[in-house]
Formats: sequence, C-alpha cells, structure tokens
Amino acid sequence: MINTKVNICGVELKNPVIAASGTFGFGREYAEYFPLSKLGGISSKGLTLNRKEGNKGIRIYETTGGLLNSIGLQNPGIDEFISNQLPFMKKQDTIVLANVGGGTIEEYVTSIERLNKTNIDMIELNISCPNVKEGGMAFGIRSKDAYEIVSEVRKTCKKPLIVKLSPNAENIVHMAETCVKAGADGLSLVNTFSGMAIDIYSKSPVFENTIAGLSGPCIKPIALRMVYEVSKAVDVPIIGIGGIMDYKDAIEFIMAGAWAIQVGSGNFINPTITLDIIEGIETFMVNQRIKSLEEIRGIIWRENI
Amino acid sequence: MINTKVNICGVELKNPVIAASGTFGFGREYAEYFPLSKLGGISSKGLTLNRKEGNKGIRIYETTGGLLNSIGLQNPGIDEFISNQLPFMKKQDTIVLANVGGGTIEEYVTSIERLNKTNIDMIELNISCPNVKEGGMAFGIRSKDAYEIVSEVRKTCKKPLIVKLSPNAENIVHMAETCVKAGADGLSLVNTFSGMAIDIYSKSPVFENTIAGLSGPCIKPIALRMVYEVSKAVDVPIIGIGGIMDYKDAIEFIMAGAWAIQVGSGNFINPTITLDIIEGIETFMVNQRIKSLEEIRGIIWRENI
Amino acid sequence: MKRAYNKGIIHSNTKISHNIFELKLEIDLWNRFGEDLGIPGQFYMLRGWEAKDPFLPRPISIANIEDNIITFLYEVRGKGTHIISKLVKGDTLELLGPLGNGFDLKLKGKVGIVSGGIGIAPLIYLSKKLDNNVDFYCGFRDEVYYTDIIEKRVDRLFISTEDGSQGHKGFVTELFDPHRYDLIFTCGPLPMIKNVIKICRDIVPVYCSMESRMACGIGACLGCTIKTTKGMERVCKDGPVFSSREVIFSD
Amino acid sequence: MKRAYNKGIIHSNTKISHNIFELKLEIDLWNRFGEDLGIPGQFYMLRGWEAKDPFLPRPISIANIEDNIITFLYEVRGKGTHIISKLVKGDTLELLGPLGNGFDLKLKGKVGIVSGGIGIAPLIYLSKKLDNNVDFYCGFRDEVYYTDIIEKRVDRLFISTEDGSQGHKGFVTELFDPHRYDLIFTCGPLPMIKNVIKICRDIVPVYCSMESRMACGIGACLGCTIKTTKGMERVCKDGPVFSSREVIFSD
Ligand SMILES: Cc1cc2nc3c(=O)[nH]c(=O)nc-3n(C[C@H](O)[C@H](O)[C@H](O)COP(=O)(O)OP(=O)(O)OC[C@H]3O[C@@H](n4cnc5c(N)ncnc54)[C@H](O)[C@@H]3O)c2cc1C
Ligand SMILES: Cc1cc2nc3c(=O)[nH]c(=O)nc-3n(C[C@H](O)[C@H](O)[C@H](O)COP(=O)(O)OP(=O)(O)OC[C@H]3O[C@@H](n4cnc5c(N)ncnc54)[C@H](O)[C@@H]3O)c2cc1C
Ligand SMILES: Cc1cc2nc3c(=O)[nH]c(=O)nc-3n(C[C@H](O)[C@H](O)[C@H](O)COP(=O)(O)O)c2cc1C
Ligand SMILES: Cc1cc2nc3c(=O)[nH]c(=O)nc-3n(C[C@H](O)[C@H](O)[C@H](O)COP(=O)(O)O)c2cc1C
Ligand code: FES
Ligand code: FES
Repeated sequence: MINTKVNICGVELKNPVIAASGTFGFGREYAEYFPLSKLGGISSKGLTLNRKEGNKGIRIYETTGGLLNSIGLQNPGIDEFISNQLPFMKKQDTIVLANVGGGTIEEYVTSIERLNKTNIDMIELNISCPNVKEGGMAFGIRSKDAYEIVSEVRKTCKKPLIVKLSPNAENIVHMAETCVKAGADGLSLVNTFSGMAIDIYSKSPVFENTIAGLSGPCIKPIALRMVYEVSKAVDVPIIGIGGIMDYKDAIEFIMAGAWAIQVGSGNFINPTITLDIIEGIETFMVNQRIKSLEEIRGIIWRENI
Repeated sequence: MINTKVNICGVELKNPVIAASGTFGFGREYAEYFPLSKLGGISSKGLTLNRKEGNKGIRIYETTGGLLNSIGLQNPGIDEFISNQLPFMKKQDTIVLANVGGGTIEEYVTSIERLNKTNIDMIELNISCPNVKEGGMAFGIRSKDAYEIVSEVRKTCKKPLIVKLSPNAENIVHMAETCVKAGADGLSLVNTFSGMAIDIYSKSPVFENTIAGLSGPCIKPIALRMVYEVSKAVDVPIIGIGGIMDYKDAIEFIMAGAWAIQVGSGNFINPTITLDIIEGIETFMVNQRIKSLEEIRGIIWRENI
Repeated sequence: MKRAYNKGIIHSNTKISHNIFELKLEIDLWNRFGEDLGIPGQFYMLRGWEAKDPFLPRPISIANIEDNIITFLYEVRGKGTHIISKLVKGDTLELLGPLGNGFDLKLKGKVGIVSGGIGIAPLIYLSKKLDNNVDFYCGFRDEVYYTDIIEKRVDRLFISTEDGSQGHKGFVTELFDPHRYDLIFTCGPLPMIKNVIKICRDIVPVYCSMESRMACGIGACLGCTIKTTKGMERVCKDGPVFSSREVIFSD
Repeated sequence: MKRAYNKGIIHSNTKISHNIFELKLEIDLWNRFGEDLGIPGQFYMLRGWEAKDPFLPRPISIANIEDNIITFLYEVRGKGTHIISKLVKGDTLELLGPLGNGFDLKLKGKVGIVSGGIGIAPLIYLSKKLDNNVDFYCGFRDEVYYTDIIEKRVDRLFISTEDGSQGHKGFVTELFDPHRYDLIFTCGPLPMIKNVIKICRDIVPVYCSMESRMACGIGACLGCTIKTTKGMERVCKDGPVFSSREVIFSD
C-alpha cells in the first residue's frame, strides 16, 4: 500500500498537490470540474486587508513555455474573504491556505489577526508578488526586510506560517534561512520571476507596470534548483512551486527536497491537471515500490536514505 | 536608406547581431553555411589560460523552450586560440570578441595580457559561467567580487572591455554599476541561469555537477527585464542576450536599451538564424521608417526620443 | 460535474476566405451525457497541440451547432490559429467549454446585429437562434464570407467592405440607423464596438461581445477582466457579452 | 556553402513495427544543386514542428537514399519522435544535413555488421553500400523488421530476439565469432556496443556509431562530446562513427 500523505507543520495533507495562489481563485470555478476534496490543498487568491481592483491594461501575455501576468492582486479583501469565500473552501474537505499580501507591516499584521479567528488551516505569507507595490515583493528581495516582516507577523500569527519566497530574492538560500530564523514554520517557493515584454509596433511595454511576473514550465529548471538549494539549507517543510505540469515534474521537486508542491499555470492548460498529477504520483509510487513520499524526499542529496 | 551600424566602445559593427559565446565555436562550423562577414560580430567560445576538457557526463538537456548545458568551458586555451583560431576569425570581415573566463584573477590577467598583443577587437569578460568553478561565476554573484576582478583586468586590458553579467547576480543593476565603476567599457547580459533537472528513475541529478545553465526563449522575458533595468542605470553600451530567436525579439531588446544583441541557443535551431534576424531587423526598419537603431534604442524609457 | 478538456475530431477545416477558416468538429464523447454544447455568444478554449508552445489555449466562439457538430470560424492571426489551420479531417483537437454567458435570447423587439470582420462568428449562430425580426449588418475589410447563409435567416442583410469590392464602401457603422431597432447585438474590433455604442447611446440598448487575452477561460485567474460599472469583470465568465451600459472604456 | 535547414516533403510515414516508423522524405530543392545526400553512418537533424517545444531538432541516421528519397527508420521514444510519427504524406519537415563522418566504405576484408534494436537504421544503408562480403547480425527485443531487405544484400543474416519469438533467443552478441571477420561495424544500445567491443578486443577492429544528446549537430556547441584517446571528441562532427580503439568508456 502506498501512502501519499504529508504532514506539514502539523497539518496533514492527503496528498502533496496544492493548487497555487492566484491560479485557482477560491476554488469555485474548478469545483464545477472536479471534487476539490481530491486535492491536498488549495491556496487562496492573494488577499489584502482591503479589496483591490488590480491592475489596468493587459494582464496576461503568453511567452515561450509560460506566461507573464500582471493581475495586481485583485481580491475582495480579508473580511469579504472570511465571510463569503472561506466557508465554501472549508466545506471542500481539503486543506486551505490563506495567501496574504500587503503594503505595510501593519496591514499584514491586521490581516493575520483577522485570520487567526477563523478556521483557516495555514497562512501563506506572500512577500513576493512582483505586480503591486503592496504585494510585498519589496520584502522579498533583501533578507533583512523579510526578517522584519516575518518576525512581526510571527508574533501575531496563531496558524502554521508558510512564507512564500520570491525567486527575485538577492540570495534565495540566505532569504530562506532568514525567514526560518524569523519564525516561519515552512517555506513555499517560487513565486513568479520579474520579467517583461515589449510591443515593438507601439514601441512600448506590453504591461502598464512594465514589469510582470513570469510563470509556467519555462521557469521550472530554475525553480527546481532553488528548491534544491533551500531544502538543503533549512530544516522546515518546503513546498515546491514553478512550472509543474505533470507528475514527473512533481516527483523532481520532491526528490529535490520538497514536502509538497503547488500547481499554478498548469491549471490554465487543463482545469483537471492536478488530478492527473495526483494519479501520476500514485502510479509512479506503485511502479517504483515507493511506500511513502518521505522515502524519496530530497533523495538526490540526503545521506542515508 | 536605413543604417544598421552600431558603434560599441569605438568598434564599429555593421549590424547589431553577434553570435553568442559557446554556441558558435570559433565560427568554423557556421562558415560552412554562410559567409561570417554577414554578422555584426562573433564572440569566441569561452577561453581559459590553459586548455580545458570540460565536464563529464551529460552536457545538454532539453527543457521547455530551452536547454540546460553543462559544457564546462571545454576550450583549447588562450595560446592555441591565438595561434590557430584567431587568424581564421579575423579573416572573416566581422568583429571578433574573445570571451575570457578563469579561476583566479591572475589567470584572467595573464590571458588578457596575451590577447592585448593580438588584433582581437574586444574582450568579453566572462564572470558568469555557472558550469565550472573556474568559469568566473563566483565573481559574478556579489558586486564586490566583480569589482575586484574587473578593476584588476582593466589595469591590464588594452582592448575595449565588455563585462558579461550573470543573471544570478544578487542585484543586477548594482552589479552593472559596479562593473562600470571598475572600468568596464560596456556590458553584455545575460549569461545562463543556474538551473537543474533530475532523472526520476535513477533518482539523481541529470548533470554530474547537479547545477547547469539555462538558456533559450524560456528565459527571454527575464533577460529582457534585466537589460531594461541595466540600460536605464548605466551609460555604457549594453549588449542584450537571452532567448533571442527572431528579429522581433532582437527589436525588443534594442527598444529596452540594448545597443547590440547576441544570439545563442537560437543557432541550434537553425545555423543561419542570425541571417534571418539581420534581414528581419532591416525589413522592420524599412517598414517602420526607422533610419538608424539609435532612434529606437531604449525608446520605451528614454525621454525626448 | 462539467467535463474538462475533451477531444473533438475534425470533420473539416476549410479555408473560406483569405486567412479565414471554417472548422467543423465532431463531438461524440461528452454529448452522450446530454450536456449542452452551447448557446450563441459562448465560446470554447481550443488546443490543437500537445506541446507547451503555444502555452495557452485559444478562445473561439461557437459559430454553429448542428447535431454533434460544432462549427468554429476563425481568423489566422498568430501561431495558435496557424497550428489549428494546419489540422485536417480526422485529427483531434482538445476543447474546453462551452464557456461564458452568451447572448440573451429572450429579449423582445426588433434586433440589429452588427459585425466587424471575424466578429461575425458568434453572430452567425445568434442569427440562427433568435426568434426576433433581425437585420444583419456585416462589415469586412475586402472579402465577404458566410453572408449567403445569414441572408436566408434575417429580414435584411447589409454588407460593407472597406475597399468597396462588395456592398457599401466604408465602415458598417455608416449603414445603420439605431432608431429602427429595439436592441443591438454586436461583435468585432474594439474601435467598431465603441463606434456602435456611440451611435446607439440613449437610443437603443447594445449588447457587445468583448475580447480579452485569456489564460484559464473559466473565471479563476482574473487575467481577462475589463472595467465595468460593477467593478473589474471577467470576460470569460461574467461575459463575453456585456451590456454597453456596463462597460467602461479606458479612453 | 552548405544549405542549412531545408524542407523535406513526406512521401510516406509508416509504422513498421511496435513503435518503429519508416519515414520517406522527398528532397527536391537542394538536390538540384547536386549536393550529396549522405553516406551510411551520416545523419540529419530533423524538426517536424515550428514551435519552440520541443526546442532542439532530433538526430536521425540515414537508412537509405534512392533518387531523391531519403529513408529514415526511427523509434518513437519521446515527444520529438512522437510528433514526427503523426506527420502524413504531403506534410513538410525541416532537416539539416547530411552531418557527421559516416562509416569508412573503403576498408577491405570480410565484414561483420552487428545491430541492436533501432541501431539497425544506419546499418541498413551500410549493407547496401558496402562492396565487401558481409554477414549481418541483428538483435531485436521482440518484433523483427527490415530483415527481408537486408537478407538479399548480405552473405548471411543472423537474427536474435530477447523473447525468442524469432531467431536465436537472447542477445545478438551471443551469435557471432569475431575470428571470422576482418572488421566489425556496429550500432545499438551502449551496453551492446561495449559487449561487441569486448568480444572483439585484440581480434578484429570495431567501428561503432555512437549516440549522444545533441544541440547544434554541426560541431559548434561541444554538447555531444565523448571521451576518446584524442581528448573530448564531438559525436556530431568527429563521429558518430568511431574506432573502438579511440573511445574511452567511463565505466
Ligand atoms: C471570447 C472570445 C471569443 C473569440 N472568438 C473568436 C472567433 O470565433 N474567431 C476568431 O477568429 N477569433 C476569436 N477570438 C479571438 C482569438 O481568440 C484570437 O485571435 C486568438 O487567440 C489568437 O491566437 P493566435 O495564437 O493565433 O495569435 P497570437 O500569436 O496569440 O496573437 C496574434 C495577435 O492576436 C492578438 N491576440 C491574441 N490573443 C488575443 C485575445 N484573446 N483577444 C484579442 N486579441 C488577441 C495579439 O495581440 C496578437 O496581435 C475570440 C476571443 C475571445 C476572447
Ligand atoms: C547520430 C545519431 C543518430 C541517431 N539515429 C537514430 C535513428 O536512425 N533512429 C532512431 O530512432 N533514433 C536515432 N537516434 C536517437 C534519436 O536521436 C533519439 O531517440 C531522439 O532524439 C529522441 O527524441 P524524442 O524527442 O523522441 O525523445 P526525448 O523526449 O528527447 O527523450 C526520450 C528518451 O530518449 C533519450 N534521448 C533523447 N535524446 C537522445 C539522444 N540524442 N541520444 C540518446 N538518447 C537520447 C532520453 O534519455 C529519453 O529517455 C540517433 C541519435 C544520434 C545521436
Ligand atoms: C495569473 C496568476 C496570478 C497569481 N497570483 C498570485 C497571488 O495572488 N499570490 C501569490 O502568492 N502567487 C500568485 N501567483 C504565483 C503562483 O502562485 C505561482 O507561485 C507561480 O505562478 C509559479 O508557479 P507555476 O509556474 O506553476 O505557475 C500567480 C500566478 C499567476 C500565473
Ligand atoms: C552550449 C552553450 C555553451 C555556452 N558557453 C558559453 C561560454 O563559453 N562563455 C559564455 O560567456 N557564455 C556561454 N554560453 C552562454 C551564451 O553565450 C548566452 O549568454 C546564453 O546562452 C543566453 O543566450 P541564449 O538564450 O540566446 O542562448 C553558452 C551557452 C550555451 C547554450
Ligand atoms: S481567463 Fe482567467 S478569469 Fe478569465
Ligand atoms: S551537438 Fe553541438 S557539438 Fe555536437
């Protein structure tokens, strides 16, 4: 018998596949296509204290093997999330992560205070959205900025605290170590890479903000390397993210050291891609006689496995 | 009449299209397919003071929209280059850049001393190869390490000095500014991104060195963003590199601020891709009534253009 | 539960004009379960390739449904539609849908339909499904297509071409008098839609099918939003059909 | 100047065994210029797609040349060969070549050819072009293909299958006696090649066609090198055919 369960910071996921923030809304649209209870977890659209309209102009632009997005954290705000979305999500028999962004430390802290009082399973602290000043990426570049926000949030946060890292961090390993020192219970990485595109006919950037966030299989080799480096350096659970499109990609992240993985852009290619990945992982485990994911977690670098 | 010429650090290129280091050998193989005189320039395979065998194991691995490579600077060494390759390259009526790597500052400096005595047109200082300890990437991550090597090389170097930046630099803008302060006449960017892949059946990294370098159109949005940010920050000529596959990509880099561009992985898809790009740029200029590349260089951010 | 991507089998894929193709797909699998294949104004996300370049599927409107055959009409613009145009009878193609809200078929009164270019696609199916009296105004750049079929379904058909090769020379908006209609349905290039709305303002309500770049197509990513009086609305889920009174154009 | 990528027009693309296809391509364009289409052991880089995924072209050996038709024999392994297997008569495919050194056809004496699986591809063409006396040993996993054609060209044909369904049950290397030959040509999986070399050591010279992952295919990127007594050599340019005395195997 194989067992796909993972326990992350005391929270048990039935399998390691989590729908990534911003690509899955609050699950409602996908619930039309499959029972969300199949998922290990769902990370909510990035939330800010107050509702946000998001960015103007073009928000999506396809690139080779991926896409640039500049959504700008359009979201209904924490209160509206808590009253209208969270109850739906919690009914789905899957783990729910609240992905929290913000502009100031106070804003983050207030959001967390309100989430403390709910039955949310985990917080995913987004210090890495490149698309809005208030997305927190300012906190995600230099380790010392991250230290400040994570340690403040930690003081307030009563839920397991996952910090979501930006691949644009100056030094991803140092960033990871700093966040753990500041109190993170786990880390998820990566968010989108800062990228851009130019419309050569209008001679101007495609996006109003010029810079947008790159995701999809194009970034996978870099994301995998970062997950590998971070897993080796810190002792908390790691959630691997970046260009995961099939079970093979997922297994690569787990072998690099990830405890669980998130699927983002892949959902756009097929709304039931997460089911294929879950099934693929199970079949792989059966064929390879792997009983639990622990057996292969970090297997490429861990000694005595 | 359109004019595709660019003058970089006093060296005139007949057009802005340069074959990127490591993807074009010393030009010999491509000379079987087209007259190299069509090119703006050629950057040699990365050279080290002494010959190198390069890395063992798999050296090439395809990824979505690109490839990972771990060649490991296989090259015949500076002296052999000067006696057997440079004369051939200089006969091609195109600008020749010597791409120089190294392990120690002394090694770099000695290589440069020998190149000083040749008719090479420019030096491209490679402080960014991720595939060997001696590739210089150690110098390409932290600005202060780069300052040390670039300023030492500058003292010796009698040729126009282009420093090739790594996208893995902690802060690409600060790195660029530092290299200019240290004496770089121009900058080229980007080299490959540190990435990796895992063979899930053998449960081990695909590459013997674990980490390899990612290139190709997958990285273009990130490379373009870096060229944009660096162009805005420094006043020296910038050569844009990263995933350029057609004239549209090339024009994007120029509009982001590049003076010239390099084509790397694109050569693998078609050995005459550089000709298509040169022709495409010309046609675009004619259709858009652009007389010289200066008119559009950095047009997305430059004022008063 | 809705079915996610299904395979459609290509019945025909015919070039009907310069750069314009008519694609007929046979749907067997999921119609067996009696699901609705879609109403006018709804669309499908199409993937005619297995690789990850192009990355995203492409939204294409339903131009007709007959038995188990869905007809799409598409213009080859970039690489996605180019790949689809190369497919031949028997090839398969993945599709997700029907998606979006569609046109409201229950509105009463005399209808004016205004199309520009390939914007005609959803309006062809609309003209079939409406019980109202309909006049159809269609503008083309040069070559005219599909008008023979529409002509039989509507009271009056007006054609314009920019080069004057057929019908009125100029824009289709120059042809029609908003006062003659109780409602207007339109689809086409943004400048045309804006112009139709301008002409109809305070005279007759306009329902327009909007375009936007899409990623998920089902309302989850917020990539396709447009500004409306109700806030940022998703073209793929809240639209693609919007009342002109809702849409806020940026300029 | 050599021509870079040229379009080949597919004449046929036939499944001849489980996962094995025979592709015949018509070459008109560049043969007009009288260029050589290639000798046994040479290969082409094939691209059967315009998009950037898959990114790299795929090296495939020449299995035959007749008039302007090149035949390739390929096994569907991953996405590149999968896409190529979907192409039909009339489709075009980009190809670069001929590339590599090829087998030396001027060597004298009795030849033993040893193939494993799809490694048979270049050896089919070789068996046609050699004037020597040839015995051909071909090993397959289960299904046997192309042996009827080879049989007519050689003195003796030996077949082995791993499952014993045809010919000798087991490996092809168990069949042959190196003492009977003046030279051996071989192509197949690495373990087989190593075994052939081991059996022939100090008895008869072996020339083997080596495989390696390739990027440029023309000798510029140094991605496909193998270790040899002359240093790191490029499979695409210095090979793919090497003397067994040159190749240094890592284990
Ligand atoms: C709801 C909806 C219904 C549609 N119905 C039809 C239809 O029935 N027939 C039809 O021919 N087209 C239709 N379109 C437009 C069609 O989706 C685009 O033409 C197609 O996605 C272009 O893909 P491509 O790969 O060929 O071009 P790309 O290479 O992606 O781009 C080519 C050009 O098209 C533009 N473009 C790309 N995607 C979009 C988009 N989503 N919206 C607007 N412009 C875009 C780009 O700016 C670019 O200039 C519809 C779009 C939407 C949103
Ligand atoms: C000089 C040369 C001649 C060849 N001739 C033939 C031929 O005539 N017929 C034929 O069927 N095959 C031939 N091959 C092998 C063929 O190139 C690979 O099978 C093909 O590239 C796989 O592509 P893919 O996209 O289908 O598989 P991928 O998805 O790229 O990979 C599938 C599997 O194949 C392996 N693989 C990928 N590329 C190579 C490679 N270059 N060498 C070895 N293993 C690889 C991978 O490890 C993977 O397990 C030749 C290879 C070389 C180097
Ligand atoms: C359209 C879109 C919106 C996103 N919104 C958020 C967000 O609100 N919060 C967040 O932490 N990450 C957000 N992300 C990042 C993803 O969660 C994920 O980290 C990233 O896309 C990389 O994974 P992928 O390659 O699987 O898409 C978004 C990504 C996309 C494509
Ligand atoms: C196979 C290969 C070998 C390379 N070798 C070198 C090298 O020796 N020196 C160097 O500066 N860059 C080297 N590069 C990096 C390229 O010059 C270029 O910076 C990078 O590939 C990004 O451009 P691209 O996306 O167009 O390939 C190499 C790249 C590849 C793919
Ligand atoms: S395309 Fe994702 S919300 Fe419309
Ligand atoms: S594939 Fe580039 S050198 Fe052989």
